[in-house]
Amino acid sequence: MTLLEIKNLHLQFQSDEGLALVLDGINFDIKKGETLGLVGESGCGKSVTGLSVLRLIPTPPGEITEGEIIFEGENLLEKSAKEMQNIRGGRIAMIFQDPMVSLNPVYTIGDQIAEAIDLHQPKGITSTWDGVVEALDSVQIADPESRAHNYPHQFSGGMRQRGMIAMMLSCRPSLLIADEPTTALDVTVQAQVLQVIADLQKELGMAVILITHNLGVVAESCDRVAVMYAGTIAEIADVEKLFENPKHPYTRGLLGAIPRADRDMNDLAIIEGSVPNHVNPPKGCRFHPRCKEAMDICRIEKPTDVDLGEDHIVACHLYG
Amino acid sequence: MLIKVKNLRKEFSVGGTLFQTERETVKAVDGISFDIKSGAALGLVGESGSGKTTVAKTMLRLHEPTSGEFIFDEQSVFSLLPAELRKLRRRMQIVHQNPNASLHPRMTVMAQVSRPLKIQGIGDKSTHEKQVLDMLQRVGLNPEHARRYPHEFSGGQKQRISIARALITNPEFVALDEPTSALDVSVQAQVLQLLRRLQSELNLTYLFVSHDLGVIRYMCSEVAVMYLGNLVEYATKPKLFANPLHPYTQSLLSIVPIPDPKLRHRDRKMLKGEIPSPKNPPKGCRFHTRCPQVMEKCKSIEPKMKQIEEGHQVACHLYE
Amino acid sequence: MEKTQEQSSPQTFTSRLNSNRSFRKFIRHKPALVGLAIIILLILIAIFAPVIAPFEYDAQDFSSIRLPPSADHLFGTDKYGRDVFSRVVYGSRIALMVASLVVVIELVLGVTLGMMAGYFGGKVDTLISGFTDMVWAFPPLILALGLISAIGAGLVNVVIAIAITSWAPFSRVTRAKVLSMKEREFVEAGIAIGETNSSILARYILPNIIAPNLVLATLTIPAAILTTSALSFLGFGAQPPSPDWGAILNEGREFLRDAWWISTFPGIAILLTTLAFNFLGDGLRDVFDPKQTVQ
Amino acid sequence: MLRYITKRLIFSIPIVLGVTLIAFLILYLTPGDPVTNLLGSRATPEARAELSEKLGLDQPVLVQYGRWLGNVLHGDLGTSILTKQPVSEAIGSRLSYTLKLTLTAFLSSVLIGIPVGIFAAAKQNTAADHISMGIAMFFYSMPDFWFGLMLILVFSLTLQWLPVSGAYGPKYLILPALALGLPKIGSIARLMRAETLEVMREEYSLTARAKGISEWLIMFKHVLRNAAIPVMVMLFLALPWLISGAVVIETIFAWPGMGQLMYQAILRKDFPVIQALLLIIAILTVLFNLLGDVVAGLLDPRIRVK
Repeated sequence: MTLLEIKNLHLQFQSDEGLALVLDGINFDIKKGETLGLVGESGCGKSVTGLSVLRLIPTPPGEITEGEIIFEGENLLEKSAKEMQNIRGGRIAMIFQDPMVSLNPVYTIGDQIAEAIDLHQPKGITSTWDGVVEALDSVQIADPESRAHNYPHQFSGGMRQRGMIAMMLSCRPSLLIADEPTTALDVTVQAQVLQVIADLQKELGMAVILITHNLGVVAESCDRVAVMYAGTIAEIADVEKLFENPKHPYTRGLLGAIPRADRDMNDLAIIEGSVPNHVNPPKGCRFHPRCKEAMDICRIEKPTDVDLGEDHIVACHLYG
Repeated sequence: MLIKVKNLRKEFSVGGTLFQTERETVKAVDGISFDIKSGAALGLVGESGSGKTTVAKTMLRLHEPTSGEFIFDEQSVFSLLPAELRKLRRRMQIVHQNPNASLHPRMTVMAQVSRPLKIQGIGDKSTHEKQVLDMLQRVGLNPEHARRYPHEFSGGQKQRISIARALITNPEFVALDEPTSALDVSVQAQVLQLLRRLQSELNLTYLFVSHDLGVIRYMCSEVAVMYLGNLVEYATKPKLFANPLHPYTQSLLSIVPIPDPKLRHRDRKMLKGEIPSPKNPPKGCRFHTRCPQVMEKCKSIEPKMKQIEEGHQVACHLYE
Repeated sequence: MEKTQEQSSPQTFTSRLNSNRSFRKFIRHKPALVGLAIIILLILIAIFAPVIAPFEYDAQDFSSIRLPPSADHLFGTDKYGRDVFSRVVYGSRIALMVASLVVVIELVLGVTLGMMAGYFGGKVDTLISGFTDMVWAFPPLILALGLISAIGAGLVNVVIAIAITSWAPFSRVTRAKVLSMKEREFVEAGIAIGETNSSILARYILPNIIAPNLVLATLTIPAAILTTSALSFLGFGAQPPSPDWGAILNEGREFLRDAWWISTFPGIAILLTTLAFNFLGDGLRDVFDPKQTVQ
Repeated sequence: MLRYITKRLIFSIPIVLGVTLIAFLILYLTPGDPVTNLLGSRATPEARAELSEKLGLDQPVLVQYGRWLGNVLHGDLGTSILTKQPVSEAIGSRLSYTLKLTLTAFLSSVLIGIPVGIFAAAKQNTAADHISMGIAMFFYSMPDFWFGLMLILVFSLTLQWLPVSGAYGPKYLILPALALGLPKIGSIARLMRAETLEVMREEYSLTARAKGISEWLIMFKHVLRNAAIPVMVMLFLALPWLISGAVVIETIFAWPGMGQLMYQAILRKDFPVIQALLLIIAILTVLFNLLGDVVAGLLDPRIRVK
């Protein structure tokens, strides 16, 4: 059953250089309880996609100019500010990349969790404080009773991210948007935090959008993957299909470019050049200047989504 | 052996003002030894706070060592006078991590890449320009780039400029301090491939500092694993990846995300907690607070580095 | 939002000036442009004062004492029959000269001390920073008054007194900038290619502390103008018949009831000047150093 | 927390010592001999000899400074040359006037400046923001002595609503407090706006929004609580600056406070009074600095809780 569906989303930013089309008509959906990986390089628009769902794009300079965000049957873009507040942290939660700056330094961890609980009044919690302790316990923070009284600066990086997860999941949302949740963490701590998210996902039956640049993390945690490039979605598929049989030249290049720790590699795949800027993106397919298989049509026409069957969708003229 | 490091220590003291006398000592690097053969690439891998970057910077005397010895081609680097050291610098160089901070923002590419030639008195003005242009071409840049300022380049290009500046004096030894960790995967692949090509073309000796085991595996012939200022394991690449001995190395290799969904259900050796503060490291083996195989003696006795077989050393009480 | 590489790149004076983005940013900052226009106008007035002013600033005319503003005397006349407009026009010379002199001395003192503290660190830093904090904490007007009580009144003494009591912000900004520059990898890279200490200071650090100090200097000029004119107003600064704006105000004070124009127009001149420099300074700060906060 | 305060206290000792040294040395910077400077030229030889003895003029300067400091610590601030009144008495009778004036000015500028700054930050880049910041800049650039004169011109001389000068009741406080306080509204509003915007850009503000907190609560619970920390420190640092502004304003309005005393003392080279005033202002400065740090410590758990 579809939980969230994004249709033809366009987002633009007014920048110093001019108008930047940061999202150029993206489509994807996510089913109840599944994990969707949103993967791409810096500037591809994966983070702003996450923020758009919660309508957290600062306006101005940003503006959603077109599209729909359907969550549990309702278009979030038509919601009032008050209705959005009930959805944020209640039915959809979000966590951010850098746990060192994403918690308010002047309130205790417990206070910050309690604030969310008081606001959304989730079912099945006897008192706010019990909810706080339970939330901290659920992310495996030892001695949650006394740790709740700590301030963020008394927590280590990994603990802060777990505290953040506790806060955001204390109200049992049906969707979690995790924006690079482990990028700032060491690999041993990353493993712990991903484990915590996976456990809670199973327990709460929630869906997760995992935004990351790390294809290793995607391979280990996601059910489906959407590969983004320069404000567009290049390819969406089941995780196994995507890694085994990538169709889009960008996906193929990306997968071949990762130096792997589990086997020796003689050569890495090379995608020449670098990510284009948003103000004057290449015409046609935005990837064509870097694409080894570019054809004439790629320089003129923006590719449409092609369904290769079994939910494998690719936006590339090679398959058109 | 081109490089011999013996018992290197580096302590930083933090705090301590006119009236606050309580200085704290951070043992960033606490007595490590290793050799690098001419033309080899030693990977130094560890989490943040392990001291790996400090090792590289202390060897180049960007930090003054607390104690220990660094023999570079029969010369004791730590006992050189400033003028002698400056002269030696043409033979050993460093490439920094952050492409946005490692170039002089006010110098053109030509000015900064030719600067080492001027300082070292290599050739004269008339030859500098040609040397720089040759080097730019070598690292994949155009002659027209020489006139530009750093802010006009992408991250990957800036890293290429850094590499050009480091190699212009034709050094034998280059320390690479996380040279690609700030770059996107596709750009990282370009830079790694370039570094490998340059190593074989110019017969360079690398010390490659990284937290990424995949990158280390791609780049290096030997690997040293650091934890909290100590070396815990040191082996040739095939031995380390095929048969990791130290529980820390074993854990790292088992939890590093692999971009292959089929390997998702492999056994992982998760570690508890996070790396302790180097201000107050644990007694005995520094890893004992997180070690899944900790024994009583680990808590009090520091294990010594021990050769298990040819080309494989480990510092762990399990192997005594 | 994702950080672009440009956002975290080091911002320095010329390289930012080279990129026309900062120029465009400045052009869009309307108050700064207005401020700049007023300052240019003011400088022109100061240069061409003899041409613009209908009278000499000290030309007395006892037949036309304390006349209200009219076509002959735009700003009226004072108790000696001197033309207030001419005096205000000539006063711009004093205001600009004194303010720039004060700021230049502050710059030299502050930047030198700040660079020493930042680059050498350790005990030198502790001493200089302690001294800076001490001077900083103290209101400059009071310290300047104390000094003037010792060395006596007069414009030169006022300049000295203000300059040596208010360089602390320059020292602090410079020190902070040097410290952050020292941590920068490109400075380390400079050491790694064999640059000497003096070369590091001159080629790598100095160019990068120009911009914040320039901004600070622009923002310090109004403070210097306000303090010097306050001291002149109290009678400790420029002495008669000097057309210093503060001094004109002081002379007009006793005739506030009967000849409001004598004290009104020089005040407007001061206000316009400080306003112009503040707007320009704000604009420059937004362009070069958005994060820097100056008191 | 107590340790933090103690540390700050210890840190402020050299500052007080430094400023008192400057206050003391002013006497020596002045041409002429210190005894004449201190007693005036018409003093009797006996008095001169007594003072020389007391100061220990034959000793090194630092020893003399020590003696002077000792006297000060015993409450002996010397005697005014002009009025022959003990300086401590002269200042004592004026301190309350200055505090009344500066605190009124301070509180009113804070009560207006802070809300204006918050308002402008909340309405960032709108016409309301530009207009209120334009007005703030106008006041920020205002020469306060001229502003005082203009207030007298309009409200006393023209409209005749308020008295010109003196201190004979609450009505007399209004104009000097306005002259001293209104220009400060500019800097307070600008500072408050800048700090508020800074915190609004912090990621924890985004976190709060993602949690579903209303904009109103984000501003008042999350943003302002953090922005208050640097603003409070700056406000306490600004108090001594207000006292310095009082020198000019008190002179214009004939307000019998320390500022006016300072002005008269400098005019007449009344060195014991100048020294004592510098000393008191130094101590007040250090005190307010310390208070600012303590308040910061109370507001900021990163300082309070180790």
